[in-house]
Amino acid sequence: MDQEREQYNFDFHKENAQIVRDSESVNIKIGDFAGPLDLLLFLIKQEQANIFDIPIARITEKYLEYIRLMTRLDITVATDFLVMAATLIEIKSKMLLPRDPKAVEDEEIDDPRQELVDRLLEYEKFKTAAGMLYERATVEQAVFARGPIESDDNTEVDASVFDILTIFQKIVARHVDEVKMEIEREEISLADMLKTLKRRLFEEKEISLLKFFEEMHSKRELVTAFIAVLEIVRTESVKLMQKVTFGDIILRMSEPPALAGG
Amino acid sequence: MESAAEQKTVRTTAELVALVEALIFVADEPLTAKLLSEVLDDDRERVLAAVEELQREYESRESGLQIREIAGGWQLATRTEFHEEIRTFLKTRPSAKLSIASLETLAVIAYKQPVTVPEILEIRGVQSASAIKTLLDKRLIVAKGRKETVGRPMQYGTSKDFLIQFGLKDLSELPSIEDFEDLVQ
Amino acid sequence: MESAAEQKTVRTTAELVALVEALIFVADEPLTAKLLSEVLDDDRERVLAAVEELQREYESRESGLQIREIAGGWQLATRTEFHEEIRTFLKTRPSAKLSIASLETLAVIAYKQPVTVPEILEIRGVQSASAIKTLLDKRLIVAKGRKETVGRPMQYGTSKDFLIQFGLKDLSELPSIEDFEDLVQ
Repeated sequence: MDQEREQYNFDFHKENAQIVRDSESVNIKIGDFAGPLDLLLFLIKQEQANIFDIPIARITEKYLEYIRLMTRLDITVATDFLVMAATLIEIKSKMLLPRDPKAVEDEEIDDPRQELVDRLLEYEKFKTAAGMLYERATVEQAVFARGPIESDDNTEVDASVFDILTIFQKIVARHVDEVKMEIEREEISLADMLKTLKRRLFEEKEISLLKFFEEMHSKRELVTAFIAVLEIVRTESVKLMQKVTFGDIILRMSEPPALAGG
Repeated sequence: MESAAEQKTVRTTAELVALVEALIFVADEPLTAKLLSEVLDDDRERVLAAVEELQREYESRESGLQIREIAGGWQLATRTEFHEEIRTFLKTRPSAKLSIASLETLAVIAYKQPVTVPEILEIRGVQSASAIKTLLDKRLIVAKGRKETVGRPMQYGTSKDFLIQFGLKDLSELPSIEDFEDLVQ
Repeated sequence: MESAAEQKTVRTTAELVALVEALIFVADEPLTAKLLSEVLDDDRERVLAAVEELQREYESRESGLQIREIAGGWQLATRTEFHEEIRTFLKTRPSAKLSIASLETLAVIAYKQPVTVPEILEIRGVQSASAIKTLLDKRLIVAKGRKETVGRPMQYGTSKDFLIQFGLKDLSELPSIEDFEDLVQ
């Protein structure tokens, strides 16, 4: 059993943001972040910002840039990264709101960034703990248990409840016809999504983001739609409006700027 | 080649003895002098001397183990005097360990209980009689009365020991297919 | 009972040490003091003294092996110094990679156990299902019953294999999670 012990071997301290281009194949890898919090910590360090006073506008911009880069490289962006993007945008907009003068003394408590900072600090502890586990596993690689001896009964396994479930599923699967055709839905590209969004916006003037996202058929499409919205806000005269916090967000064409003397 | 030659002279006898001991320990079959001298890149004579030294050490300190020469090589083994105690020990090993056949049968019984032998046969597609006997012996399953059908076959279910051995409070704690799907989605 | 009592007085310390050595060698996982004293029908204190004596013996003769305390028991294993030669000999088996995501998830489970999937998500900010699946497959974590809350989610904790593979005597040997706070700028 012990001699079956697996060894862990990977570069824990590798440069996260490195983009590796494999010229032999079309395969492009991007240093994967363990999650949105990991990416945020990286950006905060890269920008040499203070975690207790995060420059939200700058970090949000960098964060969205990274997500756009991932999409451009055709990397599926996990929804958790998008949830964080939305959170960042929300915090950013809250910081832009004029402060209630009466609430001046509560300023610290009311800092919209506080919850995020707490989460980042909590997360970083576990990230460090993961590093410690990695070091331990590395040290353990230098110790070997004995080879098999006669009394080891290799036909027996030490089972857990999950093994029982897995085995049960395998047995059931033997009976099920495995020929299940999965109809692959044609995936829509970012360019097509942008075109659709622009046309709709032109025709309807106002689009409910909630409704627009609900029209998407897959997670993948949803991500593309999200990126398209980010793109259009950045490049076109379009405004995002939210009437209540956590409420629906409306995408609206901006009024053309009033020309002086026009 | 240069560095290998250097290494030879650097290694002390004590180090060589310790290395030989570690290699014999991790090997899955008796280690020959030839293989040892190849791996350690050391003279066959020095390796042989190291093995002999190791054998003397184990003998002189009246260890529970011995370096045994077998099939042209050496292996680490328990001393014959202790066979009785070792047999007692091997019997006490936790009985949660099961053969794949027993484990499959146990899985079917756990999820389909109460279930009869013909029903298990139908699901597994193989005879499960000896597996059922093992599971009954290990008290992981119990008879749960007869099924009111042709031949009135005995039905089986999991026991209280099953819950204890797999760390479950009750059967509702068995992971469900849904728990698993959550993990592989 | 009579014969057991007799046996206790008959066995010399040297014999006990040798027996303990043989049993630790035969066992396929770390052997606890409890199991040793049960199998040998000898006092826990005498067994503990025998293990300590054995540890000293291995150290003093600069053996290639060591008696190490791990996962609440003792195990015979090679000394770290020889890992290079051993790996050359074993021809370095393919190494399984544990991703950063899996290591992070394992860290959360180790420190927060018993912990549910949604609780892990809250700390890591990312779905951890596939990492949990990997950790279950590698037997580093186990299901620890359901949490009595909405949906009765499955809870997870670390396994004995976790202690063995990460070289821990028990969970208390893990540094406190608050210690990592100081490292955070």
